[in-house]
Order: sequence, then structure tokens, then C-alpha cells
Amino acid sequence: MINKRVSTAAQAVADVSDGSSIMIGGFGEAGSPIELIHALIDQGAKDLTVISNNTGSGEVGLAALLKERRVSKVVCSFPKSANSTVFPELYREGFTELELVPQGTLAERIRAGGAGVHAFYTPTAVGTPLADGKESRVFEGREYLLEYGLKADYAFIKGAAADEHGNIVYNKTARNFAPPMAMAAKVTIVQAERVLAPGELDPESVVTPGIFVERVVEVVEPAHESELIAAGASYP
Amino acid sequence: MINKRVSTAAQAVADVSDGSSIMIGGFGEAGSPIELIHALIDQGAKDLTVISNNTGSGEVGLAALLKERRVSKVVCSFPKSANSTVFPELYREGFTELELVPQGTLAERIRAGGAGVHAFYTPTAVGTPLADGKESRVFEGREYLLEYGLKADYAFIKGAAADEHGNIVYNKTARNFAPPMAMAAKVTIVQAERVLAPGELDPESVVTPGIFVERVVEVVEPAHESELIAAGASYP
Amino acid sequence: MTESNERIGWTRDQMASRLAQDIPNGSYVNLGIGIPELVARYVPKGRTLVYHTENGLLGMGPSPADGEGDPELINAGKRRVTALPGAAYFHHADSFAMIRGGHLDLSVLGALQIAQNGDLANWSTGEPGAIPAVGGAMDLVAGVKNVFVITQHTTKSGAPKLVESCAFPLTGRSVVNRVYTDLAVIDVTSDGFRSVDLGPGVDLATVQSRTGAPVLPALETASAG
Amino acid sequence: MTESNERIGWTRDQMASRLAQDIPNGSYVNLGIGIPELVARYVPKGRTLVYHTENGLLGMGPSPADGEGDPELINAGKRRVTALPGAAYFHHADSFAMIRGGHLDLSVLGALQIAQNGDLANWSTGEPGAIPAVGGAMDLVAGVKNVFVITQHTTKSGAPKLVESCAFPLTGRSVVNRVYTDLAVIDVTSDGFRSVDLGPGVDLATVQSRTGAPVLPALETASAG
Repeated sequence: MINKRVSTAAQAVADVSDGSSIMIGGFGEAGSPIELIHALIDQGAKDLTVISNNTGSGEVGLAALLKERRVSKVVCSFPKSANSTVFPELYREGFTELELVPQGTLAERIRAGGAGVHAFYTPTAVGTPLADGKESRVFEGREYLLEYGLKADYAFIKGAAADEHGNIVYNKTARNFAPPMAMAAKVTIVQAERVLAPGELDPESVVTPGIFVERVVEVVEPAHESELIAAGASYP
Repeated sequence: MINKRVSTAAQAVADVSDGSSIMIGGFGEAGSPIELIHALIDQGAKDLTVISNNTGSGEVGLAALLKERRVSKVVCSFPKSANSTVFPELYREGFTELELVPQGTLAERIRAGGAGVHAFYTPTAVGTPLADGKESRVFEGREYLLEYGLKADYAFIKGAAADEHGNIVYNKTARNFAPPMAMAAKVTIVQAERVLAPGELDPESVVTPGIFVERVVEVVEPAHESELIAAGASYP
Repeated sequence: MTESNERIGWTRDQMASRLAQDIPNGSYVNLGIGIPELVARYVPKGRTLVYHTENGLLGMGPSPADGEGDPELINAGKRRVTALPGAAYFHHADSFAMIRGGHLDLSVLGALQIAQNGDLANWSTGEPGAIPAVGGAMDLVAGVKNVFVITQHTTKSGAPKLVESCAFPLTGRSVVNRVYTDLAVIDVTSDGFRSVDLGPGVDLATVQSRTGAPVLPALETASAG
Repeated sequence: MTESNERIGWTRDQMASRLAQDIPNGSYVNLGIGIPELVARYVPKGRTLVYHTENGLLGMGPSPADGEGDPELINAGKRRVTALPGAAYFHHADSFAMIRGGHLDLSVLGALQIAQNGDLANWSTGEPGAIPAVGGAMDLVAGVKNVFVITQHTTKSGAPKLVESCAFPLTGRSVVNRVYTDLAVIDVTSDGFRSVDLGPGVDLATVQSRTGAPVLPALETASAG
């Protein structure tokens, strides 16, 4: 019997050690695994590298983890938010380092990391400051940058439903970075609104096959960042 | 209104010209778009390059196209079949050229072609005869081959159902090469058992989004290679 | 009343409407945040466009009423949207495969500066201390078949945005096909900027005076027949 | 009765059974065509393995009864199979991402030759005029965490299959972790072949006499406590 279910978010993140790299799903609030992030805040690991498209909003979820000074580096495409000064302050202070990556290059580097593709040539960012220091090469008259696959120790992602094998389906645009991140992490942890028995998901509709997932935890009514912020919440 | 439906397989393949490159979906008989291939046999285009995992069985479908001496080159991982001598004879005769590509490299090259990734480094086939003449490079102590994205003029694929936008879902392991091929071809032609109105497919379950598809033709009860062969069929 | 107080050219909505006329039926289109989003309101009757939002949806529909919708059905600007019949959801690697692989017909973007060779700067003013943030802009301009920029012709202080070469950090090199401003529609050609259309009350001299590089006059349109 | 007529070692089913004992519960496993497929029959009670077939299915189940099943639900050997609860279908690029990306725990393959450094030859005898066909073997050996080979110890004519260096074209370089033959279980170590287990009636001298490279004796197992 295969059963990747763990009982609580706290258990799911218990072994994260200082210095770990963590891919965190989500584009804005869609797909942000807030309960896993809050469990990680409680857990205490620090000096983390976070790979995520954004840097969070308000003072909950990813922004809260940053505010607790637990993240020494972010790999990110858009570390700005209309309603958060957490990352900008840490960045200007020099506490949190930023590796800025174009959004599509970030997604493709993560997929490559998960797919055993060590590096690839992309036309994105040629001739821009984000090409500085990168190897480039001309093929058939067009210039491309060499970009490297990205892997991580953990991925924290959010699903709509998962089964005990770790198969996942998502909710609408909450899917975003989760499938490639699940491929690229040594330990992928999913919070899902429902955890089902094997066979309850249609095998034709599974988006992330269970082979990419190590732990599944049920979080029945996950918080939404915008609602927490509207309610004036902060964590912890 | 977006409507990519065409009435017949003959119409769907009418503009294929001599010398075209065509990706043909299928792994063995699963996912083989037999009716589109037969329409192409009737249509007459020759000197074709076919990119496909196999070279067909018996004397129907892809094997029939080959037997008609219409294919000058195949790009393929496994050009053998227990019950077909068509390709071996053409190959030994020197009529049809073979570019042998490991199956996973073939799939990844096709995806790369469709994803705007010009080339990538893979560990597959290092140290083997299939690395001959290929550029290789060592990263972090391991050797990788540089492989190039593959594109084609056409892709012929088979879906279980499609909608008029070209969104596709598949049947079981018939999915195989179809999604990456749909991405990599200028003109992707789908034969589907049912063609539906937009909105009839669940947007969460669409496997190939319509942007990758140009033409959809309904083929209500598609033939299966094994059944045709068991019945002693050949085409034309 | 001085000339500079006279209202000439197009409003933002008129700019968006002008651009919308040039998008063929059936196009797959990605609209950037801001003025580009207005374009969807002005698509001529009888044409259907399919909107792509890079966070993972084709077949995006308009925003729902306030308070409606799903916080996990959003566009690239992180606003709630809807999904139309025929929509499909997909993950980010697939979404940017569409972009990078040249599957989208058109990307409409805002700009800080556009150079006469088509270079685009639209993500950073390069100020020290600013938080750099690029999102998907570099992917869009590198991959999408046609890149249209929609922008005011000059900055608020009157400095040209169409220039000989960009002073701001680039988003991409030689990527812009056409620029829609309040004053004119301008193609980026191998000879530099060329006027395609002028706004109401605008003449080429006015456009030239507010542009940082030469603007060639419109080619005469070959008449049919 | 001469020694060579005595039946020693394991049958094919016993080889498969011996291999199955070494696969941990919960492993993701790809079984090649032929003898490797037999392994699934002998997984010890209480262990669940998840079978991957590279044509696009995780959670593959046994073949259906003759005439049953779906011609589009097949395994890599193109035989009809079934899908178990918890299965998932996916396309080839994703399937080989699993393989190349190191997500599978074990690949079990047949072999023509295995060299003492772990080189594997299993796709071509290199004969002129033969139709070359490789399938997914090179991807599997390059990507999967552990590669077990299951094969007769010698060819039908008695030539060793475990050799100093492969004469046949390689499938991969230094990729085999362990070999299960009718005579022995042999690890590929940095010191070359090392016996792990011997079949019934087989001694190391017999194994050595039928092997084309040195075979080191089994290491004594450290006793617990």
C-alpha cells in the first residue's frame, strides 16, 4: 500500500533544515501554500533559499516567512507587490539576496531541473542586463542564452485534491508553478483541500503524477492571502 | 467564433506538399492517426520526412505510407516491428534514410522545438554510438550531449475528443507523443472520435490546449492497426 | 489658448480601439497590464480573439463583478477574471512554451522607451535602490510573433519615448513591430520609425517634434484593383 | 552423466523472484520487455510497487484476459495492460522527464553484455544490415537511480555475457548496479564484479569460469549487534 498522507502541516515540514532550498508554488495568491509556509515559520528553519515567482503580500504567507528573517536568498521573477514592503526592506538592507530570473526562464529552469536536462538555450533576455555574465551562443543567426536547470531540497505546493499516491489536480490558475516544482524538488509536499483514496481521481485528468510527490497533507479550508490581508492578519 | 473543424480527413491533409516534414503520433498502434495517414496516401505527397516513434505494422497506416515509397527519411527510436518488413526493406535498399534517436531524446527534442528551446544538454546516449558526431560537454563532472529542438511542417495526431477551439483529450496510452508534437508543428491536424462545442471539455482536464492545433476532423470509429492486420487488410 | 493646450490625438480608449482594429479574427493574444488591457473592450464585432494569460489560462474572459469570482482565477495583473467556453488551464512551463515557442500571435505591452531598431525598455528605470522585477515581459518579446506597444507618445514631462536608442535597461533587442501612441501609429521598420496613421488633429511634424528619432512618412497604400 | 548436464542455478522465474526480493516497498519501477516482466509476479506479499511504462502510464497493472482490454492501453512491449487505482496517464515528454530526471527508483533490463565497469550493451549486436532500434533503453540507463540487469549468465553458445569490456555497441557507460543471472547475483563495484549471492548448486569457481572478467567473492555480511 502506498500512502503519502501525513497528518499535519507541522509534520509535513518537520525535517526542513537550516540552509535548505525550497520551491514555493503560487502566482500572487493563487496556489500559494499558506498553511505549509506558516508551519515552516513555526518550525524555525532559517538561512533558506526560496524559489518562487513572487515575494508575497502583506505580512502573511511568504511575506511573513521573509519578515521573520528566515530567507537569505530569493530566486524570483517579480519580487514586488502593491501591498508589501517586506522584501524591499530586506533587499535594501542587504539581508536577502535576489536572483532575478525572467518568469518563463524560471519555469523552464525548474522543469529542466526536474527533467534531467542540465541546461538549455533560450532566446529570452538576450541583449538585456539579465544576460550579464551568462554564456550565449548563436544558432542559425539568432542569439540564445545558456540557462541551467534548477533543483531544490523541497517544494511546497497547493492542490485542489490529491490521492494517497500523491497524484494531484489543481484549481484553475492556482496550478501555475506547482507541476514543474513538484518535478524539481527532492521532497515535494502538497497541501490539498481533499486527500482521496487511490482511484478517486480520474487517471486521465491527473496533472501531477504521484511519482513527483513525497508527502500529502489535507488542509480543508485553506486561507487566501487577500482575505487574510483584508482582515488585517499577520503571522505568526 | 473560433472553429477549427474541417469536414473530412482528405480536406485536413489537402495542402501537404512534396518534401514536407510530418510528425505522426502513436506508440505502436496506440494513438496512431490511421485515417489521416490513409488520407495522405490518397493525397499523393511524396519525399516526406516522418518523425514518429515507430515505422508501423503490417501494410496499413504508417507502414502503408512507407510501402508507397512516399517517405524519404524517418526520425525514429524503434523502427522495427514483429509483423512488418516494409521499413527494413526500404532501409536496406537505401530508399528511406533513418535518423535513430533515443525515445526520450526524441520526445524532448520535439517538446523543445515546440517550446522555443533551441537546444539542450542531456545525459542520454553519452558514450554510445548515437553520440557519434554530437557535441558533448561536461558539467559538474558528468558528460552531456547537446541535442537540438525538432520542428515539423505538420503533426498528425489522434485524440479521444476535441472541441472546435482545438482543445484535446486523449484515450489512455494513446496520448504518448501527441502533446509535444502538437506543440512542434506549424500545422497540427487532429482526428478525434468526437468533436465538441467549446465548453464541453472541462478546462481543467484539457491535455493539449487549442493554441497548438490548427485543424480538427471527426473520425467517429477509428480503425485499430491490430484489427486491420488481423483482418488481412492493406492500404490502399 | 496656446497650441499645447489644444487637445489633439487619441485618448487612451481611442488608442486601444485603434490597436484593436489591427488584430485579425482568431488571433491568440496576450495583453499586458494597464492600457493594453483596454484593447479587449474594442475588438470589432464579428471577431473573436483568444486571450492568453501567462499565469496559465487560454480563453480568459472579463473580470467578474466586484466580490465575485475565485481568488485562484486571476490574470497576470493578479486581478480576478473569468474563463470562457473553450478555455484551458495549464502550468507555467507549458504557458511559457506557448510564448517562447512562437504560438501566440500578438503581445501588447506598455513601454518606457522604444528605439528606432525595435529595442524595448519596459521593466526598469535602472534607478539605484529600485527593486528589480521583470515578470514575463522578456519572454513575451522574445517569443511572440508580433509585439505591439501601446503608450503615451511622451513621458509626463514631455520627453520622447520613441528614441534613437534606449537609455533604460532593455527588455529585448529589436522586438517591437508597431507602436500605438496618443499621436500616431508607427511601424518599426528596417529604415527606422515610419508613420502608419496619425491621430485626429495630428500632423507628421508634430509627431516628429515629440519623437527622439526620425519618423518617416506613411507609405502610400496601394489601392485595390 | 557429466557435470554440464546437471541442472544448477536458477530458472528464469527463480531469477525474477530473486530480483524481486531486493526491491523495497513503494518503489517506482520500470520493467523491460522479456524476463524483466516476470519480476512483477514475484514481489513479496506486503510490498507494493508502482510500475511505470515509458509510453505514458504510472500504476500499470497486469495484462487483461485474451481479447479483453483496450488496444490503446498498452505497455512498452505493445501488449495490452491495465491501470490500477491511483494510476496516471501522461505524455512522452513527461514520461521521459520522470526517467531522465531520476524519479524512478529502479529499471530492470535484459542485456547482451555487461562490462566490469558497469557498461551495458543491450540494443544492438552491431551486425551490418541489421535495423538499428533503441527505444527507451538509453534514457532508462542514463536516468534511473538503480539499474538491475537480469539475464542468462552466458549466451546460448556459452560465451560470457559479463565481460571485461563490451564488444557490442553500448547502451550506456557505467550504468549497471547489479546483475541477476541464472548462476549468481553480482554487484558492479568500483573493484569490478563482486558476487552477492550464488544460485543452488553453484560455487564461485563455476561463476568465474563462465565470466569474462574477475568475480570477487561476496563480502561477509556484517552481523547485526
